[in-house]
Amino acid sequence: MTSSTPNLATEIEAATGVNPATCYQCGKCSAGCPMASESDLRPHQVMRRVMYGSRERALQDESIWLCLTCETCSARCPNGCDPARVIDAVREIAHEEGMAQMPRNIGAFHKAFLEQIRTNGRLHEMGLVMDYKLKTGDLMKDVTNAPGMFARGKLNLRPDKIEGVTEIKRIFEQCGVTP
Amino acid sequence: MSRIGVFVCHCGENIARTVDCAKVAETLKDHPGVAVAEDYKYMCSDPGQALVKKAIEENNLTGVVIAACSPHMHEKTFRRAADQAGLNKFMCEMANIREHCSWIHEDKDEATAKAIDIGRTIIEKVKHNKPLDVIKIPVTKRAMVIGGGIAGIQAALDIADGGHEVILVEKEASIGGHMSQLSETFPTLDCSQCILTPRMVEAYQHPNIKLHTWSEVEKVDGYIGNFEVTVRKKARSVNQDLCNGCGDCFGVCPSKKIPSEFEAGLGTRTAIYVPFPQAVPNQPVLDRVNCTLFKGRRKGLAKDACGKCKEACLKGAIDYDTEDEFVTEEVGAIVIATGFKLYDIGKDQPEGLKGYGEYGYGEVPDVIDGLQFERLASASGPTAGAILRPSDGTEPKTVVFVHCVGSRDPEKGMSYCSKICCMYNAKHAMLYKHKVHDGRAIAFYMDIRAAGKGYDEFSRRAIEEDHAEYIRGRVSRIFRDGDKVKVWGFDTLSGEQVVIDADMVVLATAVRPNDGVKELAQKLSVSVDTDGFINEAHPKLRPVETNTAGVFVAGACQSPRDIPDAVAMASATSAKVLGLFSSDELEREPAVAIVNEQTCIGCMRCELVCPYGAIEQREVCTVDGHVCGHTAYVNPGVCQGCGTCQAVCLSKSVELQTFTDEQIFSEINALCAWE
Amino acid sequence: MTDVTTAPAYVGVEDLRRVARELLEAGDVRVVIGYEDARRGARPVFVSDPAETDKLIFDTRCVHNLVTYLNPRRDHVAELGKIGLVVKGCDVKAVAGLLREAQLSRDDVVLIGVRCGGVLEENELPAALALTPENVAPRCYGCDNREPTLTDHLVGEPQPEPPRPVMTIDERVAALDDQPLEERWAFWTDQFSKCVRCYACRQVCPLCICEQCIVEKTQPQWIEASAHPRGNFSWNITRAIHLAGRCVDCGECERFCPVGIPLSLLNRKLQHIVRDRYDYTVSDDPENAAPIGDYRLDDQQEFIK
Amino acid sequence: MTDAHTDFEPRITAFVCNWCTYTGADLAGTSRLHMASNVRIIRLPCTGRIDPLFIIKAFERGADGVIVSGCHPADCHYTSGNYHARRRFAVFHDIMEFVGVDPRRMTFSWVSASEGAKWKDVVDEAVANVRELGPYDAYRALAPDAQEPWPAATEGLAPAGEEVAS
Amino acid sequence: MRGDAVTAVAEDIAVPAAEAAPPKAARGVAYYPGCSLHGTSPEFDESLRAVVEALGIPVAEIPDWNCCGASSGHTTDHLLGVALPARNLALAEAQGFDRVLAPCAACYNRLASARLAVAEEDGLAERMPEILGRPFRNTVEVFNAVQLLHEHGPLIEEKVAASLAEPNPLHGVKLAAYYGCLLVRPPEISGGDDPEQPMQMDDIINACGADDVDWNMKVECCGGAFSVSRTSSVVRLGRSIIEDARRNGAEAIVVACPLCHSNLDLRQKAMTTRGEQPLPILFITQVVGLALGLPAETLGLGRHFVATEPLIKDLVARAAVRVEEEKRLQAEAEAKAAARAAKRAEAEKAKAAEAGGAAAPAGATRPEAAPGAGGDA
Repeated sequence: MTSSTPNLATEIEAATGVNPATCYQCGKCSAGCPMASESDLRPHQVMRRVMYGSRERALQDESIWLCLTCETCSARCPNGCDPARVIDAVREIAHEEGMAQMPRNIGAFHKAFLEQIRTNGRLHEMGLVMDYKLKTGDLMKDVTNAPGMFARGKLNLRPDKIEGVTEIKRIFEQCGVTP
Repeated sequence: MSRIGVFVCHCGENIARTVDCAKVAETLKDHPGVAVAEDYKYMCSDPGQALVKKAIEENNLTGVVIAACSPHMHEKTFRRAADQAGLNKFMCEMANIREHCSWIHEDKDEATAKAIDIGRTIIEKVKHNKPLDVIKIPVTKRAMVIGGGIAGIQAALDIADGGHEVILVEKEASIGGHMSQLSETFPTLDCSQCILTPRMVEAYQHPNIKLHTWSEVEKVDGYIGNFEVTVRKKARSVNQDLCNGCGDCFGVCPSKKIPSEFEAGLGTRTAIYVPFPQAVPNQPVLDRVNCTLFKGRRKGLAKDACGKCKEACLKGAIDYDTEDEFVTEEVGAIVIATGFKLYDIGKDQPEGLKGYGEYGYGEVPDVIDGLQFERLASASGPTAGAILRPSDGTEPKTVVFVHCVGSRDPEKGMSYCSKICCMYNAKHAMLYKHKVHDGRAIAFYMDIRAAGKGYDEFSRRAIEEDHAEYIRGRVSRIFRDGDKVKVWGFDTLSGEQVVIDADMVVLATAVRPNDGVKELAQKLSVSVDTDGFINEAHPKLRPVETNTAGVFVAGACQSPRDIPDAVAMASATSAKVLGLFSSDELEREPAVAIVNEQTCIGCMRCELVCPYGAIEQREVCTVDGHVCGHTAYVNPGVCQGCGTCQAVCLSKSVELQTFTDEQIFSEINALCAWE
Repeated sequence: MTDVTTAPAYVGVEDLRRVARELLEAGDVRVVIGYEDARRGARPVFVSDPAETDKLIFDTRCVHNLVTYLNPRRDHVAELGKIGLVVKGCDVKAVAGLLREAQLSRDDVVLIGVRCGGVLEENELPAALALTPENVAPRCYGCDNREPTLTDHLVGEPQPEPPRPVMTIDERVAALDDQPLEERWAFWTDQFSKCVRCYACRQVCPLCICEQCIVEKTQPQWIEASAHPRGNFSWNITRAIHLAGRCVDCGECERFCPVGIPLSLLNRKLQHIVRDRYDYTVSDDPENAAPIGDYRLDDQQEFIK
Repeated sequence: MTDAHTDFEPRITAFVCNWCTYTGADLAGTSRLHMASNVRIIRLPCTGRIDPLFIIKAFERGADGVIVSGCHPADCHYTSGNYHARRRFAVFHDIMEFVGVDPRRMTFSWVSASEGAKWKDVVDEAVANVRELGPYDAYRALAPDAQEPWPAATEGLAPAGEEVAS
Repeated sequence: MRGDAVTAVAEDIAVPAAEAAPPKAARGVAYYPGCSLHGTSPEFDESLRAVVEALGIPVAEIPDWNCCGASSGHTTDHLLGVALPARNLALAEAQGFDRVLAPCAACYNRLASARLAVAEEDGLAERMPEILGRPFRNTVEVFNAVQLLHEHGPLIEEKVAASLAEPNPLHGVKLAAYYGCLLVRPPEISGGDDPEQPMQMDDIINACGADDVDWNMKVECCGGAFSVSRTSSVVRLGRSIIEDARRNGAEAIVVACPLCHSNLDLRQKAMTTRGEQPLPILFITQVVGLALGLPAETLGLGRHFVATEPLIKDLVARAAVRVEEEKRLQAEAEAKAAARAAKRAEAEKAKAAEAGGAAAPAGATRPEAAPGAGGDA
């Protein structure tokens, strides 16, 4: 067990208004978490790490990137600690401090996704999927679906770019986000 | 002109070290109205007190000022001395020149000057003290106990054994409360009814106990020693003088499918019924809501739709036309013992609470609560003690027990621990395992709270000997899955998700105050906490008193309690009551407010601010007796002497004895003698 | 003030007279207290003879708060028998106050409400003037009760909002608030030093209800009775505090003050205090309990250590 | 400014409730916490008993400052006296400030029976504040004559004395 | 009826109020389709537009709307997660709308959450205009397709009842309403519906004449966010949903979220074991469309991976059978009635035949008793 560093908790509280100390580790969040079986840090364990665990181990854990943001944890938390919001914040800090250990695919997806928005203002699935495949390198994945989707008019070839793209770029800068 | 004696105490060196006591005495001697002023080493010692008494007698003093320690220290001592010397004890006051002077200052001149000021101030006050008599209130030596559960029964028995009459009021048809529903009791697993029933009978037969079952408190007037309580005896439709409890009536009653409250809905009863075989009194009541005859009458049928019970009753005890009656009881003390009810996870909730949608809002069959399990396990229960699940009557092979359902769940509106669940869950797990040897008992808990004699050993036994599986973690979801009940949990200790296909789930739902407690509290002008439990007067030092003098509290209506706690509290209240009854009159300091009816205009602002409801409006009549107005009246029995009424009175028409305006005014005046 | 025009006749005065007459004829009331036109201006009048109800008027000169006649201190008025009273929206609040403090029972009085669009500062004028920022009674500005509630009869046409006075009371209070402490002290002690202790302010106040006023209490004598600055200070502050959360802002105290102490500023300040601290405004609702005598667990206490 | 009145010893009257602050002051004594000697305590059952007139009267009689102290909210021995007092004090505090009385001459505080140390701080701080403000000449200037009010007091008190005798 | 009231103003909406501050109130609702409805789920867009038109609810698409960022936006940066949706709210605001319709559950969730965040987190309200580079007062309410249709439940019922031209194909079909996460969580945005046991979609389904299914997975997550990046999880979660729906007798699952839809529809093959009848995944708008008798192609029912034709064909067939059955029953009833009439006539004759016309009361009553007996037959 590494020396506990409470300042992560205070950081989180400042960022989210959620006091991690209100988590009494009942585990109800993890009991309902759809990804609990796939991740090694479950919501209540993230809360625990945030409170007492080593900062690194909290920020560098892959699990926080396996969160579906389905908010089941927060909705059912008996003590109102909003784990979902805390996990969001942990991800953010991890990202800023370059500690993010997100699974390649997921990272790539988010990156591609945000790039799409930044350049077009809207999402262009075709572009997204292409970009994503280039980033992940697994070009064959889902190709089986592409024709089907195309046939069903679910894939546009051309992105529809909005007029306000400059505004969108501004927003990204203002928020200090560069995909 | 008043003749005041001033007595300055050195308190050994405690005062004399920093205050020149002789100088203080000397200076104060010259103060207008002072007859004698002396200083002495230990004023509180016998010779010291003798000195004071002597001075009083020799100079026939009209008032005494003891310049010494805090009144909280020795006021009583010196007032007694004054009294013995024939001076009304309320003409004696303390000037605190120790705690408020010698102990907190170093410079002798400063301290001495201040001591003199303090002396002056009190002298000026004493000049306006009035000889007062302690207030004597007659005490009616009868008690009322509200609630006939184990706490109420215990309190009633103790008071009755103490030789005083007790009126025991129970809103159900029988006394016994929740304890009569329990199968076995922790931590000894002895049969609940076996230990309770004798007590019920004892209470019933006790010459000093008068029982009002099927009754509720309607109205409360008066104050400590002199309460007047109106009790509503709900129409029973059965003449208790004639009924011999033979039971012929419910034998013939056609409506047999009414869910039984006593069986927690797992069994049925008839419309005319006794809640359970050992009921006390063993006399039925007619439930008019479900009775065919009364349904008919409500529909306005010309002819009565039924009447079987009346025909069946050979004693002619049944009378369909009885109505609620009201009896007024005069009592000197009241014990509240209204007990608890279990939180219900359903969708409809009272203000401030939420239900458990994630647990199916109580609509999933085979998800029951603790009391229902008690009935399943009870030999006298609907299944004669066999653990059979409600939906299909089969024996559940996997039973999940969930702790803290509602308790410690601020999001649902209850942040407190219900205290008894850890123990009765352990008990349930054991009882189940004793009856179903090949079954699995799985308990989801947050913490095991087993503080109490033999408690932790008991809960360990459930795990170690009866092999109940204890999993630390709250449950996220409970839902019906075919003929199973799915339970999604998490074992926070092994760090694994746990999904269980249970046959039955038992929820340890939170302990809530009983219905109607808020209203009752208002009638008694006692307060309730945010969760609706009765507030005690002091959380540590006055745990069974309330903020209304003469009203006491016992059992689970004050906070979740197990049987031993409830019984202990009950006996504590009876000790309080017997103490109160030990003298014919109550003596109270005369520090009460008195209204000047000459100047009071009856705006009743004082009534608004009085914390004790001691103030009421009184009509003023002319000589020929017709009402010509109204003024406020302070009930000296209820007034506690805070003086808030006086501060809000615009015309200064109410005066608090021992802290009158004149006293305070002259204290303030005296303070401008500063040099 | 030359360009000031006389106000158009009050539409509804006929109804007013009719109502009064009917009440008297039917014997529902023994006397109607309203306003009449005297040579020097409008003044209160007691009418007990149905034939004389034509005396009754209502116009911008009817500044008096007649509710003061219901004050228990004037029980000789009550002795006349059941009263019919002409009330403006502001006056009604005083009625509510008396009801609230159990000084009046609603059936002791029949209220004849007059729709009011504001009144003049000055009642002693030969004719009713149209309201202008110069002559309007400042308290009328922002009136929230131009349609008197709580009444048994309501007469007159709906009235327009009164004009904004040259300087509103709030503005004057704010101006004082902006001054440094010492200047406020200088201002008020100077004002209070003028007080001659005639107690007119108290006598006309519909809500100074005490039979024995604190200032007349001699044992102890909290407030020095003789007219010198120290006693005056304590008297004026006490009078104001006693009306905290009760004052209906009818302005009679100031209007009657022979030495012109701006009492309405004190009263208004207190209204602000209870409004800002306890979100309370004196209303025409007798049920609406006063802020002093009530409390909330989370009342502000920033001034307490 | 601060040392402007070092030579001057403020006169401060304290109105305290019997159950919390008076007992807290006792505790300060038993703990031998040394504090300024400028404060004179008047004991009352409850802050609920305290009428603004007390404070005015104290100023009239030459106090340079006052302290009003009682039980913390929810601790009131009489359950709600201090809540009612809190409202009266708030109104009084604001209106006095409005007519130009320096609020630093009026210290309001909650001091519980266990807060001897807090009582010392309240006292010392109040004394420091008032010392800084200087003697309350502005208020004394309101007096009908410059003479020391003490004789006035006695003569005011004499008849009362009779009454007790009778 | 509120629906009609809104139709009346339908034309005002044609010219959206010019962007100006302060904007003058526009009537009807602003429409925020979101990327999915333009991309992977055009059928949701199509069916929605068709239905609102049929119901006479005026909607106007927000010009130049941008992606709300779901879900990468807020998973990466809280502020960005608020700012992107906020721009759209600002646009609608400028148009003078006070409500925005966001059918896509993900978009709805983002827009609503953004609105909440700006309202509650201190400082955000002040910063937003700066970040967006346009005025923003956070005055616009957000609601989704379910809430919209639920509001018009009575109207739907009415119209369904009215369109008796051809029988309602949905009558009696068992549909499982699947809400997923985004419609009900966080509870603050669940629009008054119960976050654990929501019923609004179920109500709509019943209003359409179909039967809602009482099942367990209504609000469990389908893995939406990972539909591309972590299909394994999606398949695991989706399977439990499909299985539970099937176990509880659902003939199709109804959704209001394009993510849920593409997961359960596109990936269903991977979720179901061979030989199992696949469960069609319908958008709630398509269900309402069918009930209103709108043609399948207008509702984009051809665009699904799990073919909807078989179900629809089956439903139509069942409807036809039902109609036949009803016809037959009616015919029978008439026949019986006729028979009875005849009998009575005979009886009359008999009576007439009997000399001494004193009719035996018993005789008179007997024929009366007959219909009862006939009824039981």
